[in-house]
Amino acid sequence: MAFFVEVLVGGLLAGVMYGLVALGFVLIYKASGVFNFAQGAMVFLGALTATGLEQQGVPLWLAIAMTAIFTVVLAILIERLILKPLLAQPPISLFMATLGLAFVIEGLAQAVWGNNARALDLGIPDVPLEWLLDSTGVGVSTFDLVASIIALALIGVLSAFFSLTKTGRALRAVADDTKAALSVGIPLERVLIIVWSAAGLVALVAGLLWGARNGVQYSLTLVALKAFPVLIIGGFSSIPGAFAGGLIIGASEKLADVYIGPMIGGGIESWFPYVLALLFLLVRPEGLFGDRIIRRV
Amino acid sequence: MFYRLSGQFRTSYYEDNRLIGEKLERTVFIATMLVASIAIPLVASPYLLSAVLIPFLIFSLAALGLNILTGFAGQVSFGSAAFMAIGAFASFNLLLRVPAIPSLLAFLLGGMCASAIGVLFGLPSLRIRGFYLAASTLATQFFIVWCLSKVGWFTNYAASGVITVQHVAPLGFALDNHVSKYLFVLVVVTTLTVVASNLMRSNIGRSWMSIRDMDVAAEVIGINPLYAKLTAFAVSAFYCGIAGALYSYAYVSTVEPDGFSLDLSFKILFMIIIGGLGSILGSFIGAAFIVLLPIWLNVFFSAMEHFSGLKAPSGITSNVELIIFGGIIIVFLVVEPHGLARLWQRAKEKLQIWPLSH
Amino acid sequence: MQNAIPPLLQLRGISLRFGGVAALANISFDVQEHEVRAIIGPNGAGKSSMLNVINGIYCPQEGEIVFNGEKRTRMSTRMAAAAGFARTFQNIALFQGMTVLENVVAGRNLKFKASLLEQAVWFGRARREEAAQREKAEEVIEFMELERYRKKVVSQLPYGLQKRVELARALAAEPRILLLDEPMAGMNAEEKREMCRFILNSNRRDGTTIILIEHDMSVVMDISDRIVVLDYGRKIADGQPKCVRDNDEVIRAYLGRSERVG
Amino acid sequence: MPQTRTLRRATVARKTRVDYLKLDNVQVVYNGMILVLRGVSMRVPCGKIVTLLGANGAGKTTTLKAISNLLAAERGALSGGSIHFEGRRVDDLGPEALVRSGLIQVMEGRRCFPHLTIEENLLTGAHTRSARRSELNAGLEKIFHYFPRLKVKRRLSAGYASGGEQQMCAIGRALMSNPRMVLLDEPSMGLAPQIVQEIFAIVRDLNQRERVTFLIAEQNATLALDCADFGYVIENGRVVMDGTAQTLKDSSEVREFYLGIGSGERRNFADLSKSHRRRRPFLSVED
Amino acid sequence: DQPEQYIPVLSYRVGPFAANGASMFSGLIDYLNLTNAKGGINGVRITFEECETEYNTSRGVECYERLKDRQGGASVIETGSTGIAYALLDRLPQDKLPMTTMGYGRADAADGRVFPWVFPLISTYWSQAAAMVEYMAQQSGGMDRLKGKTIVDLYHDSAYGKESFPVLDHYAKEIGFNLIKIAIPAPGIEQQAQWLQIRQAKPDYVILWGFGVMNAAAMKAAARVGYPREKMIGSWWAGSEVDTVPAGDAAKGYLSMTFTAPGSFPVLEDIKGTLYDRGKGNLSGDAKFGSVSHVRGIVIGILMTEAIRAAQQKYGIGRPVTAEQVRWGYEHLVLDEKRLGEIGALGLIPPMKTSCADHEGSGAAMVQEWDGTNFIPKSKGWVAGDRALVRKLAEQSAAQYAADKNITPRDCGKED
Ligand SMILES: Nc1ncnc2c1ncn2[C@@H]1O[C@H](COP(=O)(O)OP(=O)(O)OP(=O)(O)O)[C@@H](O)[C@H]1O
Ligand SMILES: Nc1ncnc2c1ncn2[C@@H]1O[C@H](COP(=O)(O)OP(=O)(O)OP(=O)(O)O)[C@@H](O)[C@H]1O
Ligand SMILES: [Mg+2]
Ligand SMILES: [Mg+2]
Repeated sequence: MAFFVEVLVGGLLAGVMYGLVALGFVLIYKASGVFNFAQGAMVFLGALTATGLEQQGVPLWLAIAMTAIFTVVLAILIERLILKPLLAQPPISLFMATLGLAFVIEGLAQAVWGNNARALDLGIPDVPLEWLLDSTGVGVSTFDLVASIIALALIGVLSAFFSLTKTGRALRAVADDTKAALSVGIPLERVLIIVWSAAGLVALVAGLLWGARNGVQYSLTLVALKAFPVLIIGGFSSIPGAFAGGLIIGASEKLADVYIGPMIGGGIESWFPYVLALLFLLVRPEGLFGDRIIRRV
Repeated sequence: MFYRLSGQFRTSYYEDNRLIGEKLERTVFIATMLVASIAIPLVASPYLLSAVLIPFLIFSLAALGLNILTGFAGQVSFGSAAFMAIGAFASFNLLLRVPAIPSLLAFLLGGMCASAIGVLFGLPSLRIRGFYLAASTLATQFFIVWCLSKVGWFTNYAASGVITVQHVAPLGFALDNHVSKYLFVLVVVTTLTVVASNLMRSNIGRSWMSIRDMDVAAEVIGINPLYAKLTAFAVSAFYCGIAGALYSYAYVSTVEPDGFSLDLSFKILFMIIIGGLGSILGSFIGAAFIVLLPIWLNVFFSAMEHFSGLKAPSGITSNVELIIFGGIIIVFLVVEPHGLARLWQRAKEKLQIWPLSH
Repeated sequence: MQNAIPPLLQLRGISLRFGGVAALANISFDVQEHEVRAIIGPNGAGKSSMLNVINGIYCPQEGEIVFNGEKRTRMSTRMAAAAGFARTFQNIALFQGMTVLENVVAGRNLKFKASLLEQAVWFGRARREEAAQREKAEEVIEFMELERYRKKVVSQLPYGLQKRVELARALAAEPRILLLDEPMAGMNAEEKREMCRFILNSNRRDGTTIILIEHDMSVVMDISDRIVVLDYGRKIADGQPKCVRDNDEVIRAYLGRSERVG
Repeated sequence: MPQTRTLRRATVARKTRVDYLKLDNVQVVYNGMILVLRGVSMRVPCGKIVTLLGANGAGKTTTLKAISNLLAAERGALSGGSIHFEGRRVDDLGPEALVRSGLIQVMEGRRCFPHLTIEENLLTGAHTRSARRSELNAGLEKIFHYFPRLKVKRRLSAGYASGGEQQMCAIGRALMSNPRMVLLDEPSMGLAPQIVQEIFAIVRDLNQRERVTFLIAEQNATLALDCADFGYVIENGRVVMDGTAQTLKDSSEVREFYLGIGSGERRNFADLSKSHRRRRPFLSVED
Repeated sequence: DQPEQYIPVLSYRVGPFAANGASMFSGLIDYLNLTNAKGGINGVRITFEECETEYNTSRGVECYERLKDRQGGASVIETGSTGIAYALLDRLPQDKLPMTTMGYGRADAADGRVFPWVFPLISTYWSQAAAMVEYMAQQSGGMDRLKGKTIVDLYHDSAYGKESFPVLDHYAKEIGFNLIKIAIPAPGIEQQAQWLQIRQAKPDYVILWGFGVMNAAAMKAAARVGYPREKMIGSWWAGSEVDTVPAGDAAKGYLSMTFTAPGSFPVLEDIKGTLYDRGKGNLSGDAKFGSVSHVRGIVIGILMTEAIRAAQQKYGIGRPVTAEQVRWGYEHLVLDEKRLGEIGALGLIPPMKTSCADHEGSGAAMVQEWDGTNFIPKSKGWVAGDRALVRKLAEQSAAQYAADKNITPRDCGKED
């Protein structure tokens, strides 16, 4: 039983980290109905730039701040060079453009910073809290707590932003019908820059936390893979959904790996979350919290 | 100027339904086929045949398969590599376990296996749509690759799950050199391309497209979405399966399940998006783009270094190539978001009215 | 007189709710074969929903549908198609990526019999069928005067023409019952007249039964045989044009005093 | 500061009273190939209502989109001519800037945001206004006053609303921006007769009380001409006729093709005979 | 003009494994440049051309076909990628071109009778697994002491990850230790659950047969559950700076196998002095100089030049040799301590000797430890497992392959 709880808690904490990555996807999807293939590259770029600067002798906090500014600049460039010319085009074309963007970002990041694997130390210890381990036998580290708090804070702020502010409403309008959004005078340019900056900043946060976990290297782009099933379960367009989906995937994936995996040969983590997500979809085709799919004639 | 359609009248619907409508295009097509089947094998270097043209044709076929599903029937899938894997491993096992099975039949049955599994994994599409469906096809991709590598039987209990395919001679035509492999691939791909064009101009093709464009209306005019979607999955998986068999038997010959990774699936998807969704020609153009462009960039940069005598710091060139590749994708999409095939079509239309501008 | 022939389609006590909001409440009416039956009512009255119930897109919570003597609690979309229902939509539901011709031929898809394999090799039945159906489709295209646009992708056609293509697609199916949801919206008088001509031609020449939703009262009054009036889910009148026109409740709920009719 | 800006605008407007909105020889090409407008010139005086008539495919929608600069999103572009609004050249101004300067378009085919509720849809219309919550509420109330049906359905996702409800929502959304000039593309489409009357009453009302200028592309020519001061008729991408509403009403072509009155009386729609003259009555332009 | 010997370099400097690939192929190029700087191989200059494969099979095949016939024909191919190596397997006999797969690829290719063109030099995966067991036995005080112990094999769930199975299974059965295999599906960025399982099993050793980010993630997770890194032994592809640096402090004490010894050797000094100090080094950024991957690349280069040298010895000194002759060279490598000393690589790799039948040459490996900044040798010298066992397994497997593919094995007795 204790072991079960331990695995469960471990899964939930992993889920928080997945949710963090998924959040970046949700932002862009919510604002433009597009699946942003470059999100993984942005996670990589963010973490790499911050550590790269740090290794040049810049203090960590300053490095992070500089990276954040750089992220906004990048968002502006993306808007100018990609999104604006591709205004109101089919989502699949935009999806493809984000792929091109992913290549550019990956190439750029590695050309500038090289392809060394680096360690990133945020100064947050990642060993289980003694007292918690002793009293309950469950290993939760300060790092986990910080990650969870950051994730919750981001989710709270972004949800509020989307549902309460004028810009949030405008974003959803753009995703629904870009041309109509233009016609009512929504400043598409600014709105898109805001979203892509936000997605970039979320990617930076995810990159820093994941980078502190596993080091800063190319494989950070792969954490995006973990976001897929999370997105399906939570719904592509729901911010709290990203969090809930993360928890569900994290917990069930770990439990399945421990309890079902050995029976059928192991390594089921590769597909289990997807199959689980698929089952969820069969019941709710728009995910748990996603926008309802409106089909009306 | 020379590209004129005037003076070509069609006098029957048979004629108007022809595969390639315009006379000029027909001529061009026949010429291309002649060059591809006679001139190229005679003059092309082994490098061109075995490292460029064969993979290009095979990927075109896979892209065509995915285009049937995604471009024509509107069901985005990230699982095409898995169906290629099924085609490859099914053919391998058939040839291994069924005594004296003709290899062509084994390939065909391999494609059919992919088809059957495709139908199975296509079932969720009846309820799930769009990017949700796309993301859920990842389940197919990962599950199948996992299965193939976990169940020893599929790989004939090879220690590490790697299989080396048999030497085959379909219809007595031994696939033991570049030319024979190329010709075989060319014949298969051409045949299947013709079949795909036939499907597209028939009722089933229209059913697929109507499901893609407006599924409610399609149902209202009597199209069975179940049938339309599942046939699309079946045909698409069949094409991918055959492509997978060709990939292993006419191209790399030693394969492992992990070789048919998500990356490959994505690559095929990119081919059809950049080439043009819902365009047969687009599948080929897209495959050419994704397969050939990185090679050209690589060759170009090597030549640049060679001639200029400058040596860029190692690793930089590779990254620059990647950046340029991504940049070109974006530029082409900005010029024509519907893909290269549409760009080509527009160029053609411009030629038709040339020198007038409108 | 009408009692002698049983109606082709009967709707009995249809109720349809969306999460507590009643879009249709206990609606009953019938449709005789070969007649032009209009449904009118204010916006949001439930007219489109009614059509959706008739051809099976919505599933009513209560009531039954009797078609051709057969009773059922709901239609299925495909069964309806097979039984000869064709339809146009209020928000155009054409296949936007296909050409006009393909759209119209797709309207005839139930007439195709060739198997997948035959289609794949483009041989025998598939080839013959394609030409034969194409010929029929061309007749419709010619009739609807769409020849010039035959090979145009519909998404680039102006609104009015798209409406026309949609009607062509429906007519191509040689339907027994044609459900039309505001086929003449966005057209000028002359264009409406043409649409009326197409519709009535089909009605008189081929005996197609027509159920029509339309907000242009002059059109409705001119071409329909009987009219049902819905008002926010209720049926408030049912009868011949002149009776409906003078019905006080209809005037209050829908027409408005100043509407000049005829 | 905002005050001075309005003041300046007002003076500009007064100066250019005659040509509040001015199109000169506007040409539009789609996809770099399809020439749709072949030189459209028109003038909309300040505070007037102008209607735009034309058969299906004549280019009404394209004209309106050219004005509000929404062509780019459909791969269309102005290939010639110029557009002035309030004396300023606006053909390179973004749609957002236009809305800010008071010109808004109601697009053809409803185009509500399906996942937003009716109320949220209306609020997006006020995006360019920096209005306080209470002002917004007042704006909403005004729209609900115009269209009581929307108030009932305010919490419904627009995607589920009926066609007519969506149309009201689209019009209401545009009005939420407090425009000084509105381009209406087929406002009556899909609306019940009573509401159509209502719409034109609103147009007249706004025009008279708030001096809002209107350019209306409308197929219900009877109502449109009743309400308008001037009218333009376009065919095949060219203006083929213009004049005061009364002149147009009196023209036999307009009577026949747009008002449906043949040889002096309204023709019955059940009359199956083809009209003796086919479409494109004014000019026989090449196809 | 100086005679030239051409070697195509199929490298990957972008993509998922760029961090490894970039240093490794720079190492190779550095050594080739060093050789040239010293006048080539008996006066024969080495020319080379690089082609980017992105570790992608299809592109690797293209590079191979593009480069193999250039400049008078390739001498030897080394791809650094299992997938590409497999894809080339069938092409080599036709092109009569030898391929080295140093430390990866098919273990049974060590049987040169069935795989005449493939050289899994120094040590194969199977030798590695055997050496691992041998090392654990040494630490425990004898093979029999392993009996009853628990060993976890945490492996990358791919063909690569399963390479160790035949050998480990064999030992587990023979010695009687408890082998628990736990798969980590790629990419393996999250291993919390697996490490909880490991902690529960209380293994005496954890074998980390990992790849890519999975390795750093494993060390981090081990730290979180408190499993001592000193008891983790990685495979050699889980044993370079790329794997340990990202894990930060968590990597301290971690052990891994290697077929190139860590530390400083004359040949490295030579490269530094001749190339890097003059700005001619191939690495971008000197930080990676002497890193594990870099050194492995250098070793590839050493073996290439030695094979060519051997071939010249037989077929004509100071003249370029054909690929077939290079193969002969690879089959007659004698890198004893004397020769290694001459190259400046004494102790860098185990002494080795190849033959027609034995394409591996050594089969020994070393255990190294990460001290937080550097790898340092841990085992006393080179460790080799049960060579006879590994050879037997390889021969069995190769025979099976020969049967499947209708290959008649060469008769090595008849060749010189
Ligand atoms: N995106 C587009 N691409 C190509 N051609 C287009 C496009 N949009 C419109 N057209 C063409 O432009 C012409 C004018 O269309 P427009 O929509 O302006 O007509 P309209 O007068 O508004 O007609 P309706 O009354 O039917 O709405 C039509 O012939 C149409 O085919
Ligand atoms: N799927 C649905 N979910 C929720 N409400 C719906 C749905 N479909 C229709 N409604 C509601 O039912 C009512 C009737 O809609 P319907 O489309 O039938 O109206 P209508 O009579 O066709 O109106 P119009 O003339 O404006 O087209 C509307 O108020 C609409 O909001
Ligand atoms: Mg309706
Ligand atoms: Mg229009």
